[in-house]
Amino acid sequence: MEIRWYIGLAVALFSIGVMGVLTRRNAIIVFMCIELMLNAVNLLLVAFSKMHALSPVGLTNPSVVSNAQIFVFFIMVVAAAEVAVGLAIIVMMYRNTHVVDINFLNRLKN
Amino acid sequence: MNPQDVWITFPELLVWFPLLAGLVCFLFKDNSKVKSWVLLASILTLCISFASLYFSDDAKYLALNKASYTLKYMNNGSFILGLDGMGRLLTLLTAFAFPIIFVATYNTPYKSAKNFYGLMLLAQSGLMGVFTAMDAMSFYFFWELALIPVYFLSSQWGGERRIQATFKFFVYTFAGSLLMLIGIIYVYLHTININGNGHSFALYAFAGVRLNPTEQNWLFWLFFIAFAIKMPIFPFHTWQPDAYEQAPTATTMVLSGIMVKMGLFACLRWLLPIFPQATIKFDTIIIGLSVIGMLYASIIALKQDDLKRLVAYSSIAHIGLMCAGIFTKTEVGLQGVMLQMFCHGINIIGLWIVIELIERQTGVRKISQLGGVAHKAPILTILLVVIALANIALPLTNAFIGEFMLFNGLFAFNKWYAAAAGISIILAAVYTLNMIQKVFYGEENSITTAIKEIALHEKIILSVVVVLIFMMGVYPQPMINLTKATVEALMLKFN
Amino acid sequence: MNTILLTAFLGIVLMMIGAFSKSKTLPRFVAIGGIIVILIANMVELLSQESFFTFNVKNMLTFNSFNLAFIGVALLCTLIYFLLSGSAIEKVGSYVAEYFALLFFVLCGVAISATFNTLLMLFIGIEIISIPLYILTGSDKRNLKSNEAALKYFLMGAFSTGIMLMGIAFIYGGNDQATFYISQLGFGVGKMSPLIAIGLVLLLISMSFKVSAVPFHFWTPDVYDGAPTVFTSFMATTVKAAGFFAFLRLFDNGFGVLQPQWQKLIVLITAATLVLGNLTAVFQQSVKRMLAYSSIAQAGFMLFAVFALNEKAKEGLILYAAAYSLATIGIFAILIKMKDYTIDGFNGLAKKQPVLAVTGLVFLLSLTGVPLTAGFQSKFYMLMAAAEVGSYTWLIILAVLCAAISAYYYFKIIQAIFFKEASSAEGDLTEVITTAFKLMLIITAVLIILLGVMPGLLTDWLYY
Amino acid sequence: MDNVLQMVWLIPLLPLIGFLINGLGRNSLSKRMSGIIGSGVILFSFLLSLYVFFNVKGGNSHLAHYFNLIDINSFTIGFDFQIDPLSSLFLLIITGVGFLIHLYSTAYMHAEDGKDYAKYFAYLNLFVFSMLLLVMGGNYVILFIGWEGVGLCSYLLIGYWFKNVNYTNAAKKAFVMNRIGDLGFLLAVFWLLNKLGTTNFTDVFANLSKLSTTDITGITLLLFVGATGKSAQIPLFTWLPDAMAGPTPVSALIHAATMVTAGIYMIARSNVLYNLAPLTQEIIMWIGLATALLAATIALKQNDIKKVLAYSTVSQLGFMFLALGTGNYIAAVFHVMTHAFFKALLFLGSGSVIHGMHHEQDINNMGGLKSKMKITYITFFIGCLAIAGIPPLSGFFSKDSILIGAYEHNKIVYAIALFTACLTAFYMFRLLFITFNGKFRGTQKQWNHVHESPAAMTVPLIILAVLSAIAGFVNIPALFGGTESLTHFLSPVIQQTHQTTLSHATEYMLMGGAVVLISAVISWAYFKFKNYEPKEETSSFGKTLENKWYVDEFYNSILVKPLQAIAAFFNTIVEKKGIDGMVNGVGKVVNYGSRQIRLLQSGQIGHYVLLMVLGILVLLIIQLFF
Repeated sequence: MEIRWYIGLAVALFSIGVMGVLTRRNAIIVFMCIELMLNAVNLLLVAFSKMHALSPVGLTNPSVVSNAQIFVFFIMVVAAAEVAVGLAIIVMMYRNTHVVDINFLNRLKN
Repeated sequence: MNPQDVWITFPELLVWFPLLAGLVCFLFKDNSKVKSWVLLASILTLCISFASLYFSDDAKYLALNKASYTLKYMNNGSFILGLDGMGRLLTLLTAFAFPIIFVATYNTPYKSAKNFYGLMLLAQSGLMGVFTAMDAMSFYFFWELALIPVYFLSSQWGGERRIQATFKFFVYTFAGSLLMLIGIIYVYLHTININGNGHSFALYAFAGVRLNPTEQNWLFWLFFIAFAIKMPIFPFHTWQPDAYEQAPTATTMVLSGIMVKMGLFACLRWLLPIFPQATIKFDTIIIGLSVIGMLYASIIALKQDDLKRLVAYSSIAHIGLMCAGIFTKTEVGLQGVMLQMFCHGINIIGLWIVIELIERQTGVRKISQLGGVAHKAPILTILLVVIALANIALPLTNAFIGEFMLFNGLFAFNKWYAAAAGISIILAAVYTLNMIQKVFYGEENSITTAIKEIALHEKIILSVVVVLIFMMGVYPQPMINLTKATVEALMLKFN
Repeated sequence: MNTILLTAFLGIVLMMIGAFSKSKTLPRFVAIGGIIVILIANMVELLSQESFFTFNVKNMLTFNSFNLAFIGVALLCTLIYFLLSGSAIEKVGSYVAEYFALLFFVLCGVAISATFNTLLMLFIGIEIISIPLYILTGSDKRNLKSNEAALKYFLMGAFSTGIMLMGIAFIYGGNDQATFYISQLGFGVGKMSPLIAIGLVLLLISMSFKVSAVPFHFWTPDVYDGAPTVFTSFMATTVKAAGFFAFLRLFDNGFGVLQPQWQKLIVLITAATLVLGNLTAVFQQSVKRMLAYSSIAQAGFMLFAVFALNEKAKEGLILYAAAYSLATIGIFAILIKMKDYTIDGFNGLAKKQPVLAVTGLVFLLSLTGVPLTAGFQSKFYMLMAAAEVGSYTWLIILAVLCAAISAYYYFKIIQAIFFKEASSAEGDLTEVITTAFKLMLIITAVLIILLGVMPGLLTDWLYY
Repeated sequence: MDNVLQMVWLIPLLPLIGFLINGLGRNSLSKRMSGIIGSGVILFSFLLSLYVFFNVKGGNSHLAHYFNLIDINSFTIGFDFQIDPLSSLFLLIITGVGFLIHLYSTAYMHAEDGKDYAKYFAYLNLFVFSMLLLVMGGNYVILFIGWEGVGLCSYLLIGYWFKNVNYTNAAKKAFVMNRIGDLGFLLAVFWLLNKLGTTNFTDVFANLSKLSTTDITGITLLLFVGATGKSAQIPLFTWLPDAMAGPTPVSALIHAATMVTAGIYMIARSNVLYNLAPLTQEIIMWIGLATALLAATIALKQNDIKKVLAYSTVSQLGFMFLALGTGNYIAAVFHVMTHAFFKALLFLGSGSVIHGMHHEQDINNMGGLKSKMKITYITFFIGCLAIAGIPPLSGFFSKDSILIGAYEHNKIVYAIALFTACLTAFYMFRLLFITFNGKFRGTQKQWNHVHESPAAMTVPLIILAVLSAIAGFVNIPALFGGTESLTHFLSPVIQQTHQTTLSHATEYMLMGGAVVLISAVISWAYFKFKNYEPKEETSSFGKTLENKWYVDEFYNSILVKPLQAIAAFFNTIVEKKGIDGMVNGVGKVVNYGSRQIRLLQSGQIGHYVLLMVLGILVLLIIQLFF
């Protein structure tokens, strides 16, 4: 299958994530949408790595192919870290104001 | 006296000595001693300045009498101070002005006087720097640094609306000088260093820079706007009456006596040498502006009731004439400017002193509220009349010589401009005599009955001013000779 | 290398202290001591060009004098920050050691993002900077503003991370070297492929977000305003500088050859940042928030470095980072001591606290860019760098006009400090001021003036 | 020969010294002392002037260069004196008449207290100094220095009683109007400098060939503008009548004998220049004539004794300019001299009257004074005869030569001039009769006070009377077998364009006619006014004359009021609202923009992200499609 389909898919996922961030009001869902964006990236990276595996560079020196896949792992790790911090923040928020609706976050403005 | 065989040169002394003296002021404990200290310091500065007249052999445009530091870590590599004829003239003016100011305001009480006088001396140092700077970077440094102390003096010790008025003044000039900074950078990028490697901020490099017409045109305006705001000439002048009115009189003297000369000086020192073609291109516009400004300011002065505002507007008119004189690019015009910068400084400081004395005794500056001062203080009146007449350039006073030359240059540039500008002479007579009549003649009223004859040291200082006025009015030649070389060097740019 | 490892190590040490010691002040001294050691170590590395530790980093990090010089600046600023505001950190909450630990992790991230040579390291560095900052922002747990700031920062930060990763992915896919090494992307001067173009724009955007350039700055005012002031001071200075440094290095080493094709974007962003930052700052009543906007405004000037990408720009960025950070840290240190954060809170400070007033004056003048202060020199370098480019003169003129506007709001504080009368004669405006604190302020001010006269003291390190 | 003239610098120096002594020592000096010093110095310079006068006879002139006022590459202006017949003649007039008036003043000003007394003499000496500078100056700049100096002194002396607002107003008016003229003068000087690079009389007149006709016409016209200011010609004459606010001796010295003739001196001095500018001469002639007529008509209806004299002065000056206009310079100078005598005489006489009447100036309250003030009356009578031009008094000769010149130039001009001369006679004798004849119209109390003035005042009167009687003989026209010695005396410096070409018969005819006419007028005046009763003016024309043709009102409405209006407009609208408004406007815009733009920061993450995404899209579009 051609690379452009993967790109299309990844971009679609990414855009869905972005739309989610734009439209949803629940902090947790917004957060999940962001995760969706990250996963779109992961997908794309893997796709590209396969693509490069067939390119002259990849054929001569296969190690470059794995770079992207390693990168994906890093992303996952970092995402996990972010989840930890993020959820903590949301929980803290919830403790103080029993809502997780981001539209109520407007003490700081102007 | 080459810089090689002296450990310190006059330009350095002139800049650093007031700086140190000013910093010392802040260390004083009680405010009474500090007065005598600043007086002493300023007089010493005056002596240095006199010495610089005698002991420095040359008065060339690119002064040989030059102190050049090369600090490794300074971005512009070197830091050049020097004195040419014009520099000597203006440093002399600066050195003259401060003792006069200090004596005249000796009895004026300032709260936390040590800070006041300290800042005054810092301002002096900054001004000296502007007049001795021989490279663009240090010029820009001092150009700004002279402003800061004055800003503080005015905002701290000024009148009712001091904060707004002074801040307007600051932002206005600050914006102008930032534009000039861009100009400096662009010119710098076009310079070729004397020994061929890289660029240089030095004046000679700037004066020798090659720019194509279009560059000259817009760079010219970047510089000129900064200077025009500082002078100020119409229509950039609106900060000035407020600033003069609101500042404490001592500071007003510095502002109007010396600081406004920075703009004119800068035109002569930087603008004309760097952008000769552009100068020729735009002279008509600028002289037009100046002449309009002269008439406009003189007419407005007719309506002023506050003494300070009156003098402020008359000063705008005079500055307009000087600015016009610069852009005539005639020898007589340039000589006139150089001389007139000095004379105007002295005269207007004299006027401010009189106003200060009246205000201190009566607490009012409103012309309409005063009257009949002449009975109470005849000496003051006589001295004022002389100074006022010098201000309207009566013959045998210093201003006559200057304005005679300026108008001459203007006439050589264009008859009609000269004729139009001449009208301001008449108007000047009108508002000045009005002022004299309303304030000093007539019957005294409830306010002015309080006035007493001025103290001895005030008499003396005013007499000094008057004597200067007559000396330079009858025999100005020494001053003219001082700047001859500078003018000739400038003229080379134009033929 | 020294810095990365030592900061990480010290972070862990501090966590341990947090776990095993109840002392409130110990962490601070450890931190200060540690930072000094690290600073020395970094300087040694800079001078000797070799690290204490020798790992094969697979050329993923480069340690040249430029990068190390910047790390030095960052460490120096942090040191001064600790000395000035360290005590304030202890007042934020009960987990003092952890705060310091997190700050050290941030420093570690700074070091990585300053020396990265692959997009992977860039990503990791940025994240190591961001994640602790999310926590620090929210560290004032009972304060709703703090919470809100933390959540906003986190959500938007994560969002920008996503964008950055997308960009990286496209870059990876677009370059036929199939590499993340920015030095090996091997672009020709020709028109870039759509993939590269998209990736580049996305990276540009995510970096702009980190340095809070318009229109990706929206998080900045709220976060800076909501976060505990001490941490705002850190975020607004060292971290932001690090962001700029990464920005510069990425676009210089990575996309330098393509500059003509993306310069116009930078021009747009710069112009927008300058105008919006300065304009919005004018109306602010709270000094804290005003400084947030001023940091955006200053970012506008720093963007000139990315716009110009020449030697002057590099020197200028280092200098700007130092000048801006020092002044901002100083002014924040004073602000922390104030009881009232509004501008009127400063009224009559000169009478009550002359030292604070005068040093504050120096900081503000430096931020305004008045000669003889480092602020002027850095602005001067930036203008010089931009002028050397030759094109886009209007941008430079816009910049100086904005600088004039900036005088407007900085001088509001100066006026309040010096020319306004305090509302009540008795009653202090500030908390107790120790002599040590005053001394530190003076030292900072002197540093600023020193750099103002001899910027070479700093910039020459680049060519060591 | 020169070594005799080496000491000319003493002549102006002495009054200067007098000024300094009186000025600085005004508090310590006794009245007597300051009086002696004040008049003494003038006496000395008078003697010196006499000495000089006899040394320049035979037309040798002396150029003295002292130092350079301005010395630059483009031009040099020296502080030079030039002594030749013309200036020496003026020296005599100034110092001579000046001395008499100083002497007179010692008595006249005696009421003043010491300080002001000394101040008065200081000013007077300063005036003489400047006037001497004016006539001795070797180039136009020095001349101008004196020119403005005398203007200043007149300002100071008119405003001598500075408590009175009207007086100070008059002083201001005088100064400002002079300034208007001075501007013209200055421009002329600049013109010369730019064309010739020098202002020395000798060099200028030597290099006239370098000037184009337009140059010469322009320069001469501008110089004449200066003259109209200083010598009170149309349109700048209105200051002179007001200047009567000053003490009477001042009016006599400055506003009759010397200062106001500076214009004539200056033009006579530049006669070479003017001879090349026929157009200018024509203009000068007509303006002089118009002024003479206008002033004369006004004088007919004035009731202030000094005002009458003031207008007669203006009128006489008009005659002189008429002469200048007809190229009859010598006649003009001649008339300056005679006029100096008889007008000083008349003023001092009126001063004596005023002194006797205790500062009463309205002739309606006088009358029949001759019985009480013999000397004053007689001398005044002589003065009137002289000014009326009755032979053989001085006025006859000078005025006659002017009229002759006019006749040759243009018959109509002659007719008008003659008519004006008749008017002169009429109003002078009206004044005389109303004042001295008839019965006293003031209060009884005043009448008792009236007394003859002290010797210090009458002696100068007598001397001047004698002079104005005989001064005419210095230039008896040829047809009376005279030698025209003045003409010969001045001929080296003045190129008379006008040469008498008339047959003696016509001359006799003209003179005879003039004399007969004037005598008739006088006798008419006698019968009309010997028993004068003041009555309300009825005829509208009479009113117009009484109100000086409403000239002041006219100037007020076309110059002063509009200027004030413009000033107010500039001050309130243009300055505050316009320019300053613009400057502040920038600040306002910034503030407003700030207030609006900060609303972008809504606090809603949703908005933030939305705006960010929009930003992203915009940048992507720009990057990909532009």
